[in-house]
Amino acid sequence: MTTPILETQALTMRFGGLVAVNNFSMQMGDTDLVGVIGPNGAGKTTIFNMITGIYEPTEGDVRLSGKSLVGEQVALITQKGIARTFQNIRLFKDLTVLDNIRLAGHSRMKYGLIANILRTKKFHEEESRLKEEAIKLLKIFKLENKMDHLAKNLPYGEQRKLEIARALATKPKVLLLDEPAAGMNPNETADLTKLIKWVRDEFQIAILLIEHDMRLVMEVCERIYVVDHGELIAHGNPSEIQNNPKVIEAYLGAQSEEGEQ
Amino acid sequence: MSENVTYFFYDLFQYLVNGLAQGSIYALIALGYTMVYGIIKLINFAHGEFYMIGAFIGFYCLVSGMPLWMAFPAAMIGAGLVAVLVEKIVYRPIRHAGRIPALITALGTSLLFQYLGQGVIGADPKAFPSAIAEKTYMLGEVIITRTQIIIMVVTFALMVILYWLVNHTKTGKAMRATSFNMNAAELMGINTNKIISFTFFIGAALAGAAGVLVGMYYNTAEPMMGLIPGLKAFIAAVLGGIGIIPGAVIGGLVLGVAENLVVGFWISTYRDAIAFAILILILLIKPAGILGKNRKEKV
Amino acid sequence: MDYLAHLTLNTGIFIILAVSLNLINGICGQFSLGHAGFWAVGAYTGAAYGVFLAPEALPDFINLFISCGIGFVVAALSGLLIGVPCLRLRGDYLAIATLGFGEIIRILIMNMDVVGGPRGFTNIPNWSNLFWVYFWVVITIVFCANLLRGTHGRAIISIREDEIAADSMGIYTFKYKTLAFVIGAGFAGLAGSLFAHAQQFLHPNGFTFMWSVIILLMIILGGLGSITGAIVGAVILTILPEMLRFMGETVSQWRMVIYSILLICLMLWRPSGIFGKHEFNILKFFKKDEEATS
Amino acid sequence: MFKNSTGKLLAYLALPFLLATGCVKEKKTETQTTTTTKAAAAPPSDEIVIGAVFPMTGAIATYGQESVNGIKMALDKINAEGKLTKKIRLIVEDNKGEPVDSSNAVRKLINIDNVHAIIGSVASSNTLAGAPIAQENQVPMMTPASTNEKVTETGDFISRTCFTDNFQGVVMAKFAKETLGKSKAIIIVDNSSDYSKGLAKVFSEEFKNMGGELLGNINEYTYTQKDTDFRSLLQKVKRTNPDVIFLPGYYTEVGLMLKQARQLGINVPFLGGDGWDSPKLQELAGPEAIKGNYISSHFSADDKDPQVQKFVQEYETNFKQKPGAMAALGYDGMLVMADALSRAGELSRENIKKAITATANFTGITGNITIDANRNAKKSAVVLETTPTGMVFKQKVNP
Repeated sequence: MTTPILETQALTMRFGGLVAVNNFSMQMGDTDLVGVIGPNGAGKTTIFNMITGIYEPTEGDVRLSGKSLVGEQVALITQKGIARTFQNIRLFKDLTVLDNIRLAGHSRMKYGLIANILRTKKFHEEESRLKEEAIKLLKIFKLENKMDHLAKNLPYGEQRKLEIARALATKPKVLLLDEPAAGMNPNETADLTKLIKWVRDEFQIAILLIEHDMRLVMEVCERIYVVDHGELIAHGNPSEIQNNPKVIEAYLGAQSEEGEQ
Repeated sequence: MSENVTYFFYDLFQYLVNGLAQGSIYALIALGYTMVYGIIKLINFAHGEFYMIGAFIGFYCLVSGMPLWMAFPAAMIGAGLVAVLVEKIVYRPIRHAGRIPALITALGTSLLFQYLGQGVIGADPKAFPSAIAEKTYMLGEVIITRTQIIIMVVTFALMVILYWLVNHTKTGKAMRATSFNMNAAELMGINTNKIISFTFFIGAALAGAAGVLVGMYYNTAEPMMGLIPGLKAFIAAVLGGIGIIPGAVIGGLVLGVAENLVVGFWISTYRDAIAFAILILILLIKPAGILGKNRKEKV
Repeated sequence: MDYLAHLTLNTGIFIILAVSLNLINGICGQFSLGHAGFWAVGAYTGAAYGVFLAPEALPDFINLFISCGIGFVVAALSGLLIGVPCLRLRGDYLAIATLGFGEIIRILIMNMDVVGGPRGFTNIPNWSNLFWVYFWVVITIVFCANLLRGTHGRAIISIREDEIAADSMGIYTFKYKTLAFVIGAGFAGLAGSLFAHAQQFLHPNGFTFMWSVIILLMIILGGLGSITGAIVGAVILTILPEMLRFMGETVSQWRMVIYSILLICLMLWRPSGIFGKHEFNILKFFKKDEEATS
Repeated sequence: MFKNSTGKLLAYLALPFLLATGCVKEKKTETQTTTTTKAAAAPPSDEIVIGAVFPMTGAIATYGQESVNGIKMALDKINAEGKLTKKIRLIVEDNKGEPVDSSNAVRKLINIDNVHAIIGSVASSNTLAGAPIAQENQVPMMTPASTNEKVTETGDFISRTCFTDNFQGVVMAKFAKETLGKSKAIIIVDNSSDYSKGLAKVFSEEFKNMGGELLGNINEYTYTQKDTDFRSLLQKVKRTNPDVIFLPGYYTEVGLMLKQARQLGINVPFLGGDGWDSPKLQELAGPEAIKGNYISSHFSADDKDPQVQKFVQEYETNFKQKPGAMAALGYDGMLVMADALSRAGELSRENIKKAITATANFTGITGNITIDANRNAKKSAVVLETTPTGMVFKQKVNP
């Protein structure tokens, strides 16, 4: 196996006495589509926050193509190639759809503050390049006609698409999706399933997905990690996971033991 | 050599006595800040003015011949009622709008009381009638005046009552519940609006008490008197751990003593600057204050 | 300089102060209550250059230029010195910390006898005139307007919108918060030295926390986050008190009461101020035009 | 370098402003060619307009209100006597005790009301803010109460009818050394007031010249305006056990400090300047603490001189409280101004200025006033003793 694009080793997070995540290890290839599932409070979002640098792990390591990310600033981790969406959509509500996308491209802009003020030739070149890229991306997501709308005025489904588009605008190597299907009705979820697969193929990037919607996970993910009370309890492809006793027990509670008595 | 050493200790005790007296007053005002912040996360800029209003109610009661034991509660209740009114009319409608609009409204209310006071009562300092005969007691070389003792005793008594009220009564339990989680408290059937006005009432009553005590201690009152002590009391509340009731007391006493030591052993010109420096240091090093725990912001 | 010209000049100085505070509070969303502190730093350093260092040979407007430059740089540095520690704080804590620093600056100046301390700083050369004040007013406005329509400006705005999301989009939010704070402080310093050379006399009590609140009121009245709002707010709240002066003694006595009522009513009924977040259509008309060309 | 978009924006925004400043600039440059000072529009000829700039609100509001009471009483007397051909119209502007408002008020009085002359203000820092503007517009400005040296150094149009800190400081230093026979003095300074610092400096130099010993340096024992707790400061002072304490502050803080000092067992006499002189002092300090202290001031309410007693009665009937020094100074200031107006002949500002400077031994209730070459008043001061019932006349000291 070549060096994985994203890898965590014995990742652990303690808040005071509470162990939120204990010894979580996983690997992802360049274009893998992997899911992380588990009951509420299992520590999934904490894992996400450790990978993206919002929390610094108490122990263990996070590596992007072999290089450790622990202790780096969130912004630098994003620039290195890990983009994310949020469970409760965090768009720049009062800014236009176009500005939301343009902001994601900020770190790659090549003109300084003075050029920004004096609006030099370099400024205009860079701005028009950024704008074209943004419009191209919006076309792909069929949002280009809503370019000047404020983000908060978009319908829920389109806001979710915009958030994914914005994450992609940072040109990531790995895209982290935090419960993208939350609050979606069945056919919206169906569109989302197609969209996620299509994004992985179109942009040739790895996608790590946290999700509760089993149909989406089983349909989309090639490999799945199952986490319960901060511990990794199972790992494998969708069919293995579906009939793994530990997974069922974690999800359905102690029913299977009663069954045995 | 020994003579300087004894002088040093006498001075030190004298500064401690002065510091504890001044600190008690800061603590009484700081309690109001901490309780209000604990409940609705609002830095009540106008709290210093409730202290001023309490002082003037006490002043006018004493001038009209009312004895101290009547003027004192009158000032507390009066300041408390003003606070309830302010909360109902000004703070309640703005509460949902977030912390900055609430802070700005509090700022506006504070200015309103200061300049209204100056317009109505007049800017010149009023001489507070000395309600009780002043007597000084000697502890070796250290001098303690009767007012200082009264301040410390009354402050201690009020804190004991407050501690009992918050921890051993039904309303106290409701107050603590509301400060932990307002929505959950509402679900449990607690009328949070009533609790919030009650908290404002208690906070302002304590500040009113501080106002009368200051009137007796420094025998002066003027409409702008609330500004600096108000800020200092806020520093004390943050020093002790904003939102934590015993923290306000500790913060107040520590700040009072620190100020007097600075004046005593160093030059007094930088006394206020040092108080602000303490505030900024706490905010940076241990924002939760002496008693508080640092809480990570949840994403 | 007669009364009306002086009033117009003062209005210009307060426009610079309001626009620069708007950059910090309105656009970057970092709530500062210490703006008068930077105004004081700029005023006193500019005046100190004017009184002690300025070579007679240089014509007035060059000396004024240098004085404004010094005022800008020193205030910007103090903005950096104060900003870096304070900008880790949030919302109301940041407000109180900046208030604390504003007071510390005033107390330090009060104790500096070389600049007159409590007696005030007298006979500062009278270099400011209407032309130069409004020259800097235009520069400040154009600076902020252009800044906002570029990537660095958008980065500053994103902090106000959602700091965590901005971080996750690869924007160094701390760097841009400090940048906005330093630029805001710098322009306040510039306004300070213009003020010093117009007023010819400075006193520490002229830069109290009250003046930070008044500048804050200007941008709230105009609309937090709108440059045009800051300009309109500054014009109204500089001319209004002088008009009150004509309404006889008693009315001007109640000036501050009127201000505080205005502040409360604004917050209760019109928190977004006159212009809310958007700009006067001159800029919008201009923006549409620009979209079409590039 | 500017793409068309910026050029357009610049034009859009710059145009209105440059136009506005453009026209004003013409007016400015032509005036700039004359000397930097230029006369404002000439005052009206049909009546005499006098501007008054005093702190009617703010920290030292009582001083402002007292001064204006004195001025208005003097005005009634002048108009009643009818010595002047025309009526005097007084315009009072409140500077709120703030330097910035003082300069705005002076500018407004000159350009809008184009007054003949200005009286005011009280605190030296406020007068210093307004004086350059009066000087620049060549409008005579007379302060009845600012004692700081620098005030009249601003220019030839600025004058005063009270003694200066130098004189007051010397009076008290002499009094402490010779009359009271004290030798170990300490000075407590209000470091947020130039009046206090000015007096402290003069007192310390004079006291040392006369062989007295000054304990600690000048700004070692300081406090700021609005302070209320001085116990720790006084404890430090007590430790140096001086035999006299010079406290040149305003009555608001002095009253509290006297009381707290007596409580701490400091029974040494305190000396002060005219900043103590207010009926409020007795109330704040309380009867025991007030005894046995001395101040220099302009005027003593119980001075036996019939003119003074008439003023005191008249003031008490009008304002229901005994007049302090500020009332007396306002009263005398207005009378000196009226006297100058009657001597000025044709009422141009230049003549009024000359007439003021030519004032010689004018007998006012605060003593006999002569304005010297650099427009300070050579006046006698009175030394008063503070007692529970008020200020008692101790001794008169001539310049």
